[in-house]
Amino acid sequence: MLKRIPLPAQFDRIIIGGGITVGAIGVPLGIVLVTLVAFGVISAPEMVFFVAAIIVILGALGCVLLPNIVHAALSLTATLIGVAALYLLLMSEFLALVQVLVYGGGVVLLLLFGLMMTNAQDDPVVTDGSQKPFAFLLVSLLIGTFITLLLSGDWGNPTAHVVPFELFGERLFREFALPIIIVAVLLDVAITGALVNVHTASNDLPEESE
Amino acid sequence: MPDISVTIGMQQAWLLPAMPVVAFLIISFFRKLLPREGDFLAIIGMLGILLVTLFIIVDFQGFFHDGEFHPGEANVYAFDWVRISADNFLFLIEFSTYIDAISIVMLIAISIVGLMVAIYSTGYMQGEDRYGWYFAVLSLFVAAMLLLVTSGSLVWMYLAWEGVGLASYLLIGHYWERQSAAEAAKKAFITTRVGDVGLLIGIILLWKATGSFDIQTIIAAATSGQIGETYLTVAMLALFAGAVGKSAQFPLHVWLPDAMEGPTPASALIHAATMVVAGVYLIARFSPVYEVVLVARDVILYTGLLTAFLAASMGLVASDIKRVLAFSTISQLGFMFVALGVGAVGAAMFHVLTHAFFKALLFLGSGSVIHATGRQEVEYLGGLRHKQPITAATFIIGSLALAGIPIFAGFWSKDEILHAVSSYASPFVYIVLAGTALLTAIYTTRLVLLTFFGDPRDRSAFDHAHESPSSMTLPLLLLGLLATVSGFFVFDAVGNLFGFSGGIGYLVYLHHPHSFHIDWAFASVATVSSLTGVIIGWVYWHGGAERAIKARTWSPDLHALLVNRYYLDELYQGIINRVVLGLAGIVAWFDKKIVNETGVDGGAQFIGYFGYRLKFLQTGKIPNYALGIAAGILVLSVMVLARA
Amino acid sequence: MIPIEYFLTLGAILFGLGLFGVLSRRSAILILMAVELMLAGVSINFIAFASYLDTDAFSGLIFALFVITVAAAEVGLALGIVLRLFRERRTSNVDEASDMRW
Amino acid sequence: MTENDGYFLIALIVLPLLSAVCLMIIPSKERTLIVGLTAISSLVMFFVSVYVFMAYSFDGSTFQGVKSYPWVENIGLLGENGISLKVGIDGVTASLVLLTGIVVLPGTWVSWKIQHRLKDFFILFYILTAGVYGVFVLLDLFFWFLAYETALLPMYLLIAVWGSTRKEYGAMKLMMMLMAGSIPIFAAIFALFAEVGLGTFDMEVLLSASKDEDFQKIFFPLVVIGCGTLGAMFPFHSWSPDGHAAAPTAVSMVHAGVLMKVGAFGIVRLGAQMMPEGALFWGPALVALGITAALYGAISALRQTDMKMLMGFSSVSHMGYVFVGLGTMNVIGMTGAVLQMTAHGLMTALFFLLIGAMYDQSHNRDLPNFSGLAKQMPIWSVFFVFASLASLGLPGLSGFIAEVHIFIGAFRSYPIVGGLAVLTAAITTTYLMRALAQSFFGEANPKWDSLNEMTWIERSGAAVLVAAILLLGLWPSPWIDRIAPSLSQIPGLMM
Repeated sequence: MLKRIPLPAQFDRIIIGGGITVGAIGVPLGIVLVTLVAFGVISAPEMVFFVAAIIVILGALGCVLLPNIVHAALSLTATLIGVAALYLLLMSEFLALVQVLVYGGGVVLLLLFGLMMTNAQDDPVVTDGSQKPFAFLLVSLLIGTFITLLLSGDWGNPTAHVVPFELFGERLFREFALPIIIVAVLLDVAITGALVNVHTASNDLPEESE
Repeated sequence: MPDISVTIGMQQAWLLPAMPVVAFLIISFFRKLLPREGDFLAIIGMLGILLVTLFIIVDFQGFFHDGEFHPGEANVYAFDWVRISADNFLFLIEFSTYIDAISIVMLIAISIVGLMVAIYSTGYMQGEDRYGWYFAVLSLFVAAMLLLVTSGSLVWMYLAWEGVGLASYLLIGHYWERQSAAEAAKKAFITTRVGDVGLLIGIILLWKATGSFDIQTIIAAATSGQIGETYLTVAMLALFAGAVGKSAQFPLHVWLPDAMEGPTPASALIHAATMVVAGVYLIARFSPVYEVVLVARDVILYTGLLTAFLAASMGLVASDIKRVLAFSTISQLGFMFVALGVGAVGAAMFHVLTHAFFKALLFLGSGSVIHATGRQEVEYLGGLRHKQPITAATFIIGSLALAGIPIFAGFWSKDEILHAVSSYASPFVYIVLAGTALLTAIYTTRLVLLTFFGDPRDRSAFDHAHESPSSMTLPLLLLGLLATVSGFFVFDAVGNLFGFSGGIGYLVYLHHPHSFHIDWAFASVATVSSLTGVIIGWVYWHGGAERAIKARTWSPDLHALLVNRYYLDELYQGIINRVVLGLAGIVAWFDKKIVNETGVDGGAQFIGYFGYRLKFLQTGKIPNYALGIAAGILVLSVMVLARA
Repeated sequence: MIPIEYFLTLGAILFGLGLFGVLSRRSAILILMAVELMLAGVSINFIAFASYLDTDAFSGLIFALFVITVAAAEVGLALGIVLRLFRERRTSNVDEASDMRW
Repeated sequence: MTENDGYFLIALIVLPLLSAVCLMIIPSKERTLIVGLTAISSLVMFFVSVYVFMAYSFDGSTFQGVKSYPWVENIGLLGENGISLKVGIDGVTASLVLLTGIVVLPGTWVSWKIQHRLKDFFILFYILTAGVYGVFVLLDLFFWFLAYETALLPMYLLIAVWGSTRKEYGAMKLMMMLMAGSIPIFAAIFALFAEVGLGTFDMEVLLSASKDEDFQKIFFPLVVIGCGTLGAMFPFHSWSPDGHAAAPTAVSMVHAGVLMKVGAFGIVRLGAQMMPEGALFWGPALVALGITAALYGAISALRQTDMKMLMGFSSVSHMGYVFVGLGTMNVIGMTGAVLQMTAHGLMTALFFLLIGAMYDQSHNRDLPNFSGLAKQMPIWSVFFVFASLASLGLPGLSGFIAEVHIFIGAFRSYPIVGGLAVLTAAITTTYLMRALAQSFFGEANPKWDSLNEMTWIERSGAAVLVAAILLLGLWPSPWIDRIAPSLSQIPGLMM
């Protein structure tokens, strides 16, 4: 049935590969989490958090490690959707919405367009030594530091609060009216800048394109 | 006369330098507009000086009575030139004039010789380039010289001292188109300047001890024993260094023979009669202090003795008529310093006066010869008495005075010096000095014989020769008269005639007034030695050049030594080339290589090299920079962690 | 209830992974993606603080909103630059765009 | 000097700046207008300088014509009168203001023959002038430093654009050394501000405030090094010969004539007046450095052939006297030092004017290349001989009266140094006389027959300087009467 639909073989592979990955990692994890919830070790919201967190981290790892650029872009989408789920857990539906719309929709789409237009196939071949080991060392130290730092802090025992939609709008458009306008201008400038940047006058095109 | 002397007297001594300064300014700025380029202004200035000098002498007699000199307040004209005052502190440089007998001797010499030279120059310099400029500088020189001998303040005296040096520099270099003249002027200025280092140091040392620049204050303080003897000796020797430079004493005598590159009348005035005796004047001025520091006096004595002998021996072989006279001047200055060295200030000043007349006469005479023949090497002269009778006659008078033949002026003053030496110093000094007098007679005779007698050796020059114009012969005759009679001043009767009871002894030797008298024993010895010299000279040179050449072959080595002036010039040149310029080369090298190229450029290069190595950190790869930023974040967060 | 540390830790890990991506990747577009990860990590922190600690003012939320907006603008502009780079050099490898070196 | 005369002091800063602004408006091709404007403004500056000098009264007050306009106060570290535009002069600056007026006048005149970008030259030149005047009349350390830097910065462009020979090298070296020198000054100024702790940069307050002795001992050397670099003190003199050799005529004149004195003046004002105990402590070191510089510069000059290099080393030597005088810390020596600043300024400005007048025609400054120049350029040679005589300290000219004070001051404390200083004067004679005998006298070299006599403008400029040299040399009391009382107020100064 699937073969009748004229899809590229690559797409096929993604579906199958993704399914196997989700199945191999997601199903045992889900079982473990459900069991933990059932025995009362963790609460239900915590379970949701962990699921989302796993999606986020796996997606992020995929995004930074996968050699295929399209795979990386799709992993990024997974991460962003996971983050949106986390926002819901944090009781901010509006931001979750925005996250999915802007990121999951706009930004990723934009990135994919970029991929297509730059004909970028894979992570380019390293020319003179990778700084990956240094980056790894540095990042591990940094994450370690951050975690030590935040764990050493005394946060009390706060609880999450719902953000009232009306209040949020009130604040956004009254107190933060000026920043909003500035951001609007910024967006405008960014778009104009992007246009100007990408637009090539006929005389400064590279020679091959003539 | 007394009525005028009330209005013009010692109080108006500032007029003396002021008049020639005015002449100098007018001539140097307006000489193109003035008739005869303004030479008459210089002569008018000199006449004015002579007049004022006469008034001052008249005025001066009013302070001279009871065998004592009473300067009083009238003697000093002063205003504050520099004044720094604070609580119980006063630093004062005054302008003041001080006239005493020593100054008056100098004034007489300067005013008379200056006038003669100025008149003579109108003939001698006729038609030359920079005719007016010559007279301007001559006026400048006279102004500085008068300021030098009338100043009561050491700083102003130093100012004038350097001023005469400047005028001398300008006049020696008057024919600067000749490289030799330019070099001679440079040599004269630098050599005297070396001596002036000592003079300035001496002045400052004296100021440090007494807090004053006023000469009389300093003398009073020094003679009263306020200053330590060693300190005073050093200061007085430093002063003497200035005198050595200016008066061309050994070892700084080398500039004077070269100074003959200047116009001959200028040589007569500056390098014979006046400027070179400034050193004698300085030591005489401080003679009361030298009475206290006998070591310094001995230094003066032996310097003078050595100089007198060396210069006389060099004069024996010099071929240039002016150089012979220059060596003679150095030698005679040595005589004066010997006199100062034995404390015979009166004898020294007397010799200054007579020497001024007869040496100026000789120089002007030689100028007349050079003017007529265009040659100045005695080997090429000869027989000129036929062509230039007046010049020859006056020149012979001057030579007789120089040789110390009785009646003529030089005899009396030289005899005084010999007499003083015999009673104050060891017989050795007396013998050397008498020997030098003998040498003097020999070279003087040689000069006269080779120039005016025998056969002419350069026919064209001889044919060309003629007697000089009256503007030149008149001063010669006048000076000839003075060279003959000025010695009689030594007699009490003559002194009394001029209003100085007791003759020149009273005039210049204030502290122990004693009358000059002739000790006939000494006088006859001196006469015999002079006459012997003349006879020896006659025997050798009366026939003309052949014998002269024979004389040269008598001892070639000695001749070469003397002609080369004991190789002192070469020695100095060697020292300057090797030591001074070598040191300068080392310092210049040090500055170029060590300070500049190593220190400054090297520092810059080190930083440049450091930057060159450092620039490779700028890989241009954005991830590398991002890694750096991230590392920075890590460091910052670790710092936050460490705080928390 | 979920403790705030959970969110903060996740935010830190996400930020770190993003940073790792920025530092190790060569393709300009992948670097951009990694930057998005870092921004997401930061946004999680903001929102966690806002909903846990700043219950009255929830400034963090507004900040997160701005972050998202600016990120969108940034991606647009950055892609423009990448495109430009690609046109000039036929590559989007940032290592090869190293004209600004010594 | 009445209080209203303070407006003249402000005018001294404003006039050159105003001229610079006017010049910016004038189109470059209007040469006549530029020349006219600079002629007027330089004359006005000259007369204002003369007026300021004359109006200085001997009523015993330290600073006269004081005018103060607060700018920033009572903010942060700043207290009452924190930073104010304050002007005023004492006897030292009165004579230095006069010097600036005298040097800038002929400096402007001789620059008129510049063909390349005349307008821009004058704009920079007048900004520099404003800086120099500012250093002398400003009484607020903050603005003082601003003026100090303003006086330095245009120098780079002036040399690099209008200079000759190795101009880029000379300009860069000069600029970098002087800028490096201003760092310790900067540090010392703020240290002084902090040490006094009254939150003000007002010099009068800082002068009278008490400062810790150790503080003074630490920061006095910083001031000496910083200001000494600008004053070409050994071993920081290296920019001087190269910089002077490269600079155009007017810039050499103003630089050697005035700007080097800014350095020495900095030592007087920031050093001796602000930190007298430090100056007393370090005085012997300053004297040692000064006499080393004097001898070193003079001996080096013996081997120089480029006229401007010769003058550069000569300046090092003469500035060495200034440091000797300052280091003696007695009123005669210090008065001599300030006199020497003026004397050397006039004399060296004259030298550079003359060398410029010749170099513009011959494009050669090597002494051995010349011979008998007096034949081809008689008036020029007379001026040159005069300048040489002033330089070697001939009595009756400006150099002597300054040097004799320094010698006396040195002899009072350090007789050996005094002797060496007198000896240096003889060495100075030697190198100048050698140059004169070699290049100015002797047979004229026909190669240079094409050289013309100085123009009338140059002659007038030289005449102004000659007149000033003679005036100072023959009648120094107007200067000394102003300088000495101001200096004698320094506490601890030996009389």
